[in-house]
Amino acid sequence: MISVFLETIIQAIGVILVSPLYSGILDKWKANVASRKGQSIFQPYFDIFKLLKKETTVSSNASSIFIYTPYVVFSTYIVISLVIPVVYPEPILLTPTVDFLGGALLFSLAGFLKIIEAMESGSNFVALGSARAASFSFLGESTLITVFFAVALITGTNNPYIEHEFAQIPQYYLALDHILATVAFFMLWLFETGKLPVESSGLAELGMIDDALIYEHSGKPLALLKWGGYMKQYLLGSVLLNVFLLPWGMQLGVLGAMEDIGIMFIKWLFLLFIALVIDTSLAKLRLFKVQDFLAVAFVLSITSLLLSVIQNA
Amino acid sequence: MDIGSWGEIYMNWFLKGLKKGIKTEKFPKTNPIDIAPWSTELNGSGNVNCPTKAIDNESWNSERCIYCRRCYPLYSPTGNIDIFKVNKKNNIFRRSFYVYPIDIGTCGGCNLELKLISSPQYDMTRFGIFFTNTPRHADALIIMGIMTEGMKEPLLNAYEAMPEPKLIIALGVCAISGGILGTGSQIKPDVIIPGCPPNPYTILKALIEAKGDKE
Amino acid sequence: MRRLIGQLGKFCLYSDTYFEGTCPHIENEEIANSPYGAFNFTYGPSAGGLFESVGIDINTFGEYIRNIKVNPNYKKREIRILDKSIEDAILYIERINAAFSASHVISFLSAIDKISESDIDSDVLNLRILQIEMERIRNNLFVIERLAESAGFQVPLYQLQYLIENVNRKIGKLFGHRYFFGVNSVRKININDPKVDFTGIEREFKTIYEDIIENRIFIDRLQGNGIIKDERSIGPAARAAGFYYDARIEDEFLPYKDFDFKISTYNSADAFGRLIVRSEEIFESLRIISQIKVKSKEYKIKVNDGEGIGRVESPSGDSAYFVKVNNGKVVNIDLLSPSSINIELFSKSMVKNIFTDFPFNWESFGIWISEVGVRFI
Amino acid sequence: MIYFIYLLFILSIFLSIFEKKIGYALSAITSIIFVYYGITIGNIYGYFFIISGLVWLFSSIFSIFYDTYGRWLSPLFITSILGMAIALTARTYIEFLAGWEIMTIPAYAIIGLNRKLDSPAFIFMGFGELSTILIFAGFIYAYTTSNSFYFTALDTYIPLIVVTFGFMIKMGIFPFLVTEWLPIAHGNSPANASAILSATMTLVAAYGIVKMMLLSPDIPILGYILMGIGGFSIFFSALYAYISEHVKGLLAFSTIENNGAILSAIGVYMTYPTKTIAEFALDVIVTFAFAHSIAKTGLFMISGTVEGEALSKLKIIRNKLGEIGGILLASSMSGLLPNIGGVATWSLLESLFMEAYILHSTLSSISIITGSVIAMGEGFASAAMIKFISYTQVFKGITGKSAKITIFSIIGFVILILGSLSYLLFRNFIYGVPSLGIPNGFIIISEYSSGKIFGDISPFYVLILIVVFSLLTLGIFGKPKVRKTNTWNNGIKPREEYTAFAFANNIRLMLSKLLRTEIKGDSLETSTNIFWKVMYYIAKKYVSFSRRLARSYMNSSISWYIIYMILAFILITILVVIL
Repeated sequence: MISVFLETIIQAIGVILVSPLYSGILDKWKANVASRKGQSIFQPYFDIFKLLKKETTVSSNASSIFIYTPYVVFSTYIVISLVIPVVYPEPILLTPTVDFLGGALLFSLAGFLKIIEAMESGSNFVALGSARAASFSFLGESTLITVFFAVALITGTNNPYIEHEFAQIPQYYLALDHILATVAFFMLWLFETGKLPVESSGLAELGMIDDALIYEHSGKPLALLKWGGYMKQYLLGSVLLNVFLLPWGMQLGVLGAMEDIGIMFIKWLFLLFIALVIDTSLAKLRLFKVQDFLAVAFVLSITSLLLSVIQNA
Repeated sequence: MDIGSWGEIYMNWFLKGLKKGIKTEKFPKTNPIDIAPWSTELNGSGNVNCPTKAIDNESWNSERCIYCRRCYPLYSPTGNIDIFKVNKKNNIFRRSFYVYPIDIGTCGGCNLELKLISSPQYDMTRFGIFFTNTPRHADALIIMGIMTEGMKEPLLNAYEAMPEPKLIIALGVCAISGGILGTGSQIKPDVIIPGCPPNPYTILKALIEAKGDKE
Repeated sequence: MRRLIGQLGKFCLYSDTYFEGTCPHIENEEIANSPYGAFNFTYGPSAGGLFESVGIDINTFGEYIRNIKVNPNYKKREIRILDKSIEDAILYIERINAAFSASHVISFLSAIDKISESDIDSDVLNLRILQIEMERIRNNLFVIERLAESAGFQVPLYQLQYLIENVNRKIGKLFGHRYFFGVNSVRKININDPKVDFTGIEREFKTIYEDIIENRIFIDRLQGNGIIKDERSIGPAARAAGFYYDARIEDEFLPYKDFDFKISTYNSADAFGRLIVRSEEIFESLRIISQIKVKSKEYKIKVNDGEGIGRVESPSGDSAYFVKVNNGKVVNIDLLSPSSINIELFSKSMVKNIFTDFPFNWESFGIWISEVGVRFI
Repeated sequence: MIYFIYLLFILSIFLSIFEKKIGYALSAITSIIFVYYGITIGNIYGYFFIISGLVWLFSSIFSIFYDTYGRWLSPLFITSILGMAIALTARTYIEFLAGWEIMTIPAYAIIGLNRKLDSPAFIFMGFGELSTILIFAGFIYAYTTSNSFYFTALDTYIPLIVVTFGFMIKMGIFPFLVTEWLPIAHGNSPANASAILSATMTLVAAYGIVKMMLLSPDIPILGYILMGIGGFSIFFSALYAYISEHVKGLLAFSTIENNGAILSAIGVYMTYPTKTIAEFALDVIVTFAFAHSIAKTGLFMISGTVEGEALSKLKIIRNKLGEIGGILLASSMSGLLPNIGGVATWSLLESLFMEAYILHSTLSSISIITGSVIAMGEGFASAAMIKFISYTQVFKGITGKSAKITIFSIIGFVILILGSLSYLLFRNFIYGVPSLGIPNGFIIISEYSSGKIFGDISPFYVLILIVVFSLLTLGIFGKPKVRKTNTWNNGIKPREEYTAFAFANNIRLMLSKLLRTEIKGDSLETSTNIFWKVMYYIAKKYVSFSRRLARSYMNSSISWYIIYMILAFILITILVVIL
């Protein structure tokens, strides 16, 4: 019992503490490719640490919902971190709280809460960003749900841990439906974490989608929302790695859990390299073309579902 | 929408970026490589008829000088860029310093020079300095230009919207003393960066010192 | 072929003459009623995406821009220039707009030249051409950099910024000031260090330019965005619509005829066309600069009373000055700034596009608010 | 016991004629008794009683504060409730049909009296009556085969088909969505009437289908058709809900969306892949009915607290309690986890994809496509709810107190608690993994055959974990120092606000081919208006035809009328004899 408890702690703390690092590494690499020395890879930590010490200025239209919902969004991401194989390959304490589809619903819950509490600030820019985030959610959410089901239809269960084992068998890994699902999930990961070609964190307000949701925040709630964003990127990226892209090489046992953080780090460098190439080679898509981008991901995931059913019918 | 347009993720910009390599200079550890002389400290002697009275009883006051060269050759530029003054620091911004520029009446020169500190040569991000597009996320307000009637209300709203602790930085002679065109900014600055427009080296060094680095 | 340029004080200026009276106005058809759900979305004055403080009211019922009004008067400055000597006047004119300061001063000096006798020689005029062309290179690079920034196109954005800083340093080294402040005076041009060469810029910009117009997503953001084909347009906006308008071949004050260069035009009249025209102009300006030898010497000039109008091709179009001098003092002065015309062209071309097209169209006109929000007192 | 409840309802109708408040209070009490009655029944039908009882309870209490419409609203309101009670507890076809009519007529009367309606609206309600004709025909046929009026097991499935299509029209499923959407939106019926009209009337229709389904033999083809229609109608009604600009119209569309979900769950039962999946599908139907009806009542109450109908021009009163309640209701309607809406969506998608896995043939592509379309519909539903809640509670408005707000906040919390109690709805799918910290009885599992677990969820633990972790984060990071300033709007005072029309406009522009959006000089049209034009055109044709018919034959002579009745009677008997 003690070992399960320790593994849970390692996974939860691992997700919370390590996630900003990857965004820092990616920004550093992007700066280097853009012929700049670039900020330190621990910049996200410095930003969060400074924001925690700053005051919070709130618009007169907002109530305490605007101030305290970021705490709930942050804790939703912590709940998700217990449920999917992001560090430790075996189910840990409280994993059966929710299965893969439930995880997708929790991601949608976090997105829903983020939009609603941002709307309370009453600023037109936030409304502009929320309108776009809400309008794309129909394809974003549905692709997330269908991709999470893609592997379930092969393995016969919606439990991510069993899918993690199945993906390691080369015969399933190289099957066409698995590849289609991986591509669809990667495109979704680009959209959910605001990477190019879908969105970039420039200064122009009229192009904002996710940035608009944190536009009116400051101080502690802003720190938590940014941290939540880093955790979301880490959680989705780790599921992409462990269940779809690179499922091999995970260790077991309490010591194994420590090593897993290191192994995940190496896997993540691979994922960050692909994201780097895409981020530096592409410009931002026109707003309505983002919908075509997501539609392709959605169609890919549905074809992978159909293939997995018809292929070994 | 042909799927091909974003399908071919050819890597040529990625490769071009790597081929170009990192161009950031070692400043402030090394001396500035190339400065326009007429944006640095002046010194010399003799009285001259200075349109903004930057030179009276033979001492050069950087807060009023618009570098009109009327005092040349009695007074000439020395190339020294440390002409800024930092009256208030806060070292919680040492590693993460978000600045919000606000133009209350510039000719465009200060905006251009401030933008260039994010260029590869200077690269403000290596010191943890970033631009932001809302005062809510900002730690410092960089005021540029003379105080114009129309921008009084936005300036006060920006100041009020910023969470404490915050710094006020006056960039350029217009914001400090109004130069020859008008009066300086209503809000008293904590950091002043003279120049018309100030050199990116001066701006960068001033921001580094303002955010509490032991320079 | 005569073309209308714009309203210069109480005159209506044409390419070869000028009349008293007001020019026909570029009317922006007013969409009177506001349908259900439409509202005014205010963007600016102080915003991260806007380079200067300008108030923009967009009438929309969601993403679609129905009508747009640009209010440049938030940072309107009163310039106390009347009854000042010509030398002092130059100090003020330099600081109206830093990006086009050389074009403003030289257009002012060309107006002064109309009412004075001087033994100005071709070296000084060539130096003035050198200043204007260097300013054009820097400004066109800046416009392209802003377009790349709107598209979040990381690598070309910073390579262009690197190039802009190099051009600034070369100007600073050659003239002593990065924005030509204190360089021009009625009698002479101050040079800091004549030995500066511009060879590296062309090679560097060529590689960036060729690849930037290959990237399909970037082109897709520019094509069909802000189409304006209006014979009253000026500068790159006119040339992108195929009009062969350029003050460099119409005005006689600066000896552009001695240099071999061509006016680059395009036909799509949209933001992409303006990008192509500005990039080609950079190459042409570099060719002009390579044909100039930097030599400067003083010349005598006697300014007598009278009125004069000078016009020069600034990076965003024709920039003209009307000056009235009375015993050495500037009694009346008026400015026709290219941005005031470009703002009207922009407002007309922005309708029927969507919100995310705004930054690209706005930057492609190269509008500077500081030269529009100006009143001489 | 049930007649005692009818009596109480009839008593409250008379009482409400003299004194509204007492009438409503009495109907509230009888609804509680009805809920108790439902609990005693215990089988699947019992759940339906509990749901409708709760809805009547909440809407009656709400009406006490809300009803300022004059003497006629309360009696009609309670008669409609009586009709539903009769239909739900009917044992014979005739009793069911009687209850059905007592339910619909007063509801339409409320709408008619509330505001002078132009003629097509009434005619569309006439279309609604088409459902009664179909149900009537279905019952006649059932009677001929089982020759008893009682609901008994049937050996042919034809009555099921006819009755199902009849009930589908009443539920406003896709081709007939105007019959459902129109009376609420266009008639601008009072909020409490729209609540029962939308929440429980469609519930009775679903009850009808389930009742007939359990009695007749299973026919998988109808199941696949229903699944397809359900998925299709979820997508379109959720899309129209997102772009609709009418406060109550948006909710009416989202009712159709939920009915579509219930219909696809019924479809999963009818295809009967395995016994366990069919049982699971039954529980899904009940959970969805629970989630939808109660949350929809709460949302209609919100639409009752605001002044005005157009979302972009509402005057709203908002306070913190109202916002939290509103957010809970909206998150349940858009299928998000801790509350019951999330459990319902989870279970529906699980059942669909389990069926796809079990069939493992080309047939399973239907349930995959339906599942994916439902997922997309959920995306639109959450977008529609975000828009609804933002513009009625959150975005801008004067803060203030109002009793009406407290009621729907209570419903919001009820929804949250129901989410954690949803274990009761999945009685034989309960499980536990004590070794991983979740004791027995706290996990709902979906399995396609006994022992083969497909997925699991434990809503109570999700709620507890989110609450615990939120308090933990609050403890670690502490409360922020807050300073009030006005909203940052580029430095100037904010003037016009982002309207609701603009909020949904990028979908109108993006899906312009689907919605056939046209941007005219001064307006932007989408196809819901065009769909309305088509139905309006049919109505005009029908009206002119019936007027011509009336002038020539209905010359108000009694003899002619008798002839018509005889002819009609002969026709029906022939029909009965042939089939």
